[in-house]
Amino acid sequence: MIQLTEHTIETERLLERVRNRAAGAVVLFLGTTREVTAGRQTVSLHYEAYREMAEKHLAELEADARRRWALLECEIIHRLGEVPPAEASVAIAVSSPHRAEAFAAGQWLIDSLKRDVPIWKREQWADGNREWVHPGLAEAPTPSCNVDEAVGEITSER
Amino acid sequence: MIQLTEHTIETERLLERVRNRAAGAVVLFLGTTREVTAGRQTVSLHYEAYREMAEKHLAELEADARRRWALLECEIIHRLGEVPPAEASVAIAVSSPHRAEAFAAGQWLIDSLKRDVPIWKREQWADGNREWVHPGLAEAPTPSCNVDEAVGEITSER
Amino acid sequence: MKVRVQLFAAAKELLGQDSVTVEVREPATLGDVRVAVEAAAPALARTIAHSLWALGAQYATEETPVTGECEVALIPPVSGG
Amino acid sequence: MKVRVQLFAAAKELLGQDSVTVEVREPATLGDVRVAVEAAAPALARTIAHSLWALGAQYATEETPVTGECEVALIPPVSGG
Repeated sequence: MIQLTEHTIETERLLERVRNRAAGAVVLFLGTTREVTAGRQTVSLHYEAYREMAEKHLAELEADARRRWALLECEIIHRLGEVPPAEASVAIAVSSPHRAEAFAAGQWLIDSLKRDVPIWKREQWADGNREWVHPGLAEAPTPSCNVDEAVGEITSER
Repeated sequence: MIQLTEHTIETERLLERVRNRAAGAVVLFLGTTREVTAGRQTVSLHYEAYREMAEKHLAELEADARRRWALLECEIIHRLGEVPPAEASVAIAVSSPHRAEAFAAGQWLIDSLKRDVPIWKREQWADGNREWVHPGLAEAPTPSCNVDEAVGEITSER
Repeated sequence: MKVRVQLFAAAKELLGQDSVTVEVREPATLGDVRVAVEAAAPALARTIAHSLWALGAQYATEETPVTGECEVALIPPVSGG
Repeated sequence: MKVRVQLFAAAKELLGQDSVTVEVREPATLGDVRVAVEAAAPALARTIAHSLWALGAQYATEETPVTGECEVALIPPVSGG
């Protein structure tokens, strides 16, 4: 099952859903908001998705993972909107008869998600700056704009 | 932190303890009782430890993992006594700034635990048989003994 | 024909709008749409150079034919997870 | 001297007791203890052949010296996790 949600990811319910009497292993991965990145303080991350395409793509990742490994359950949840430090922006939970598959599928799913699924994060830095994270886009030629928290139309690139 | 416990492993509290504002990744591994192994039905698993040595060894595994990877938190919990199907006998939870370390440490910890830590499981099969699991011990020369649930002194080897 | 291109993240903020509509001559490909967007919104040039395109909510190459009913989107480098 | 060897899992159930105490001549090694246990409890021979030994709650080789105060344990192949 895949899900995009504006709410806190409920890990206990997620683990309940992947528990399975045929499973010997459960692997849960949480991607959490890190407060400090390269020495800069993050207030929160804001996630935006191209929802229709992201849902389609996540469902394909689940189907691919189920084809590649003997999974019993496979859940991918991505949170959208604001995600404060230490909270999860993404959760991937898989169960399988043996642990090797669960670890391999979990790693492959998060790697694939981060590489391909049309979801973007914007850093809200403690110094007031905001910037969308677009890996590979060269440093912005213009300096990042210092904006009020209330504004948010203007951004800079990494 | 490491722990041997006779009680259900509380995953939500475990995840709370490894959550960290400096973490970008949390990996939780659960080893759960599988109902069917090689076509035979398991009623439950029973775990026994050489407690003093197991605690010492688990603490060393935690210390080794913290030396090898940049972990923020690292928790290992092993349950002892009866563990019914779909419940966790072991939980390993780690957090780290980036996901590669969390996955690598989680896998290394469960592999090392299963290889070295003096904990043993006994299968309680649905057909009434019980047997201690001792990998590498050849098939028992005597057939396994069918015992009442109430007895349990007699066992066979795998 | 008119083609509406959905924008996200930095591209959306650079333009201050969540889509841009361009006119292309039929038959058109995603490459033709790209050229038209670059002309209509020069501010997006650098972003476009590093972006992929989606057609019908799937990644597609610039050779892919586009009709007026197609859902087209500019996909800047992703950063979910 | 007397050395008490802790037993676990199948070894404990085979003997119906959680330890076996053997007499060894000083100075003794874990190897001497092993020989004495095999003589005292022949039922454990196959298990011992596949087991490791622990001294003071740590794995130790058969060359390791043993004193009467040592905590000695027979560690059959483990299956935790």
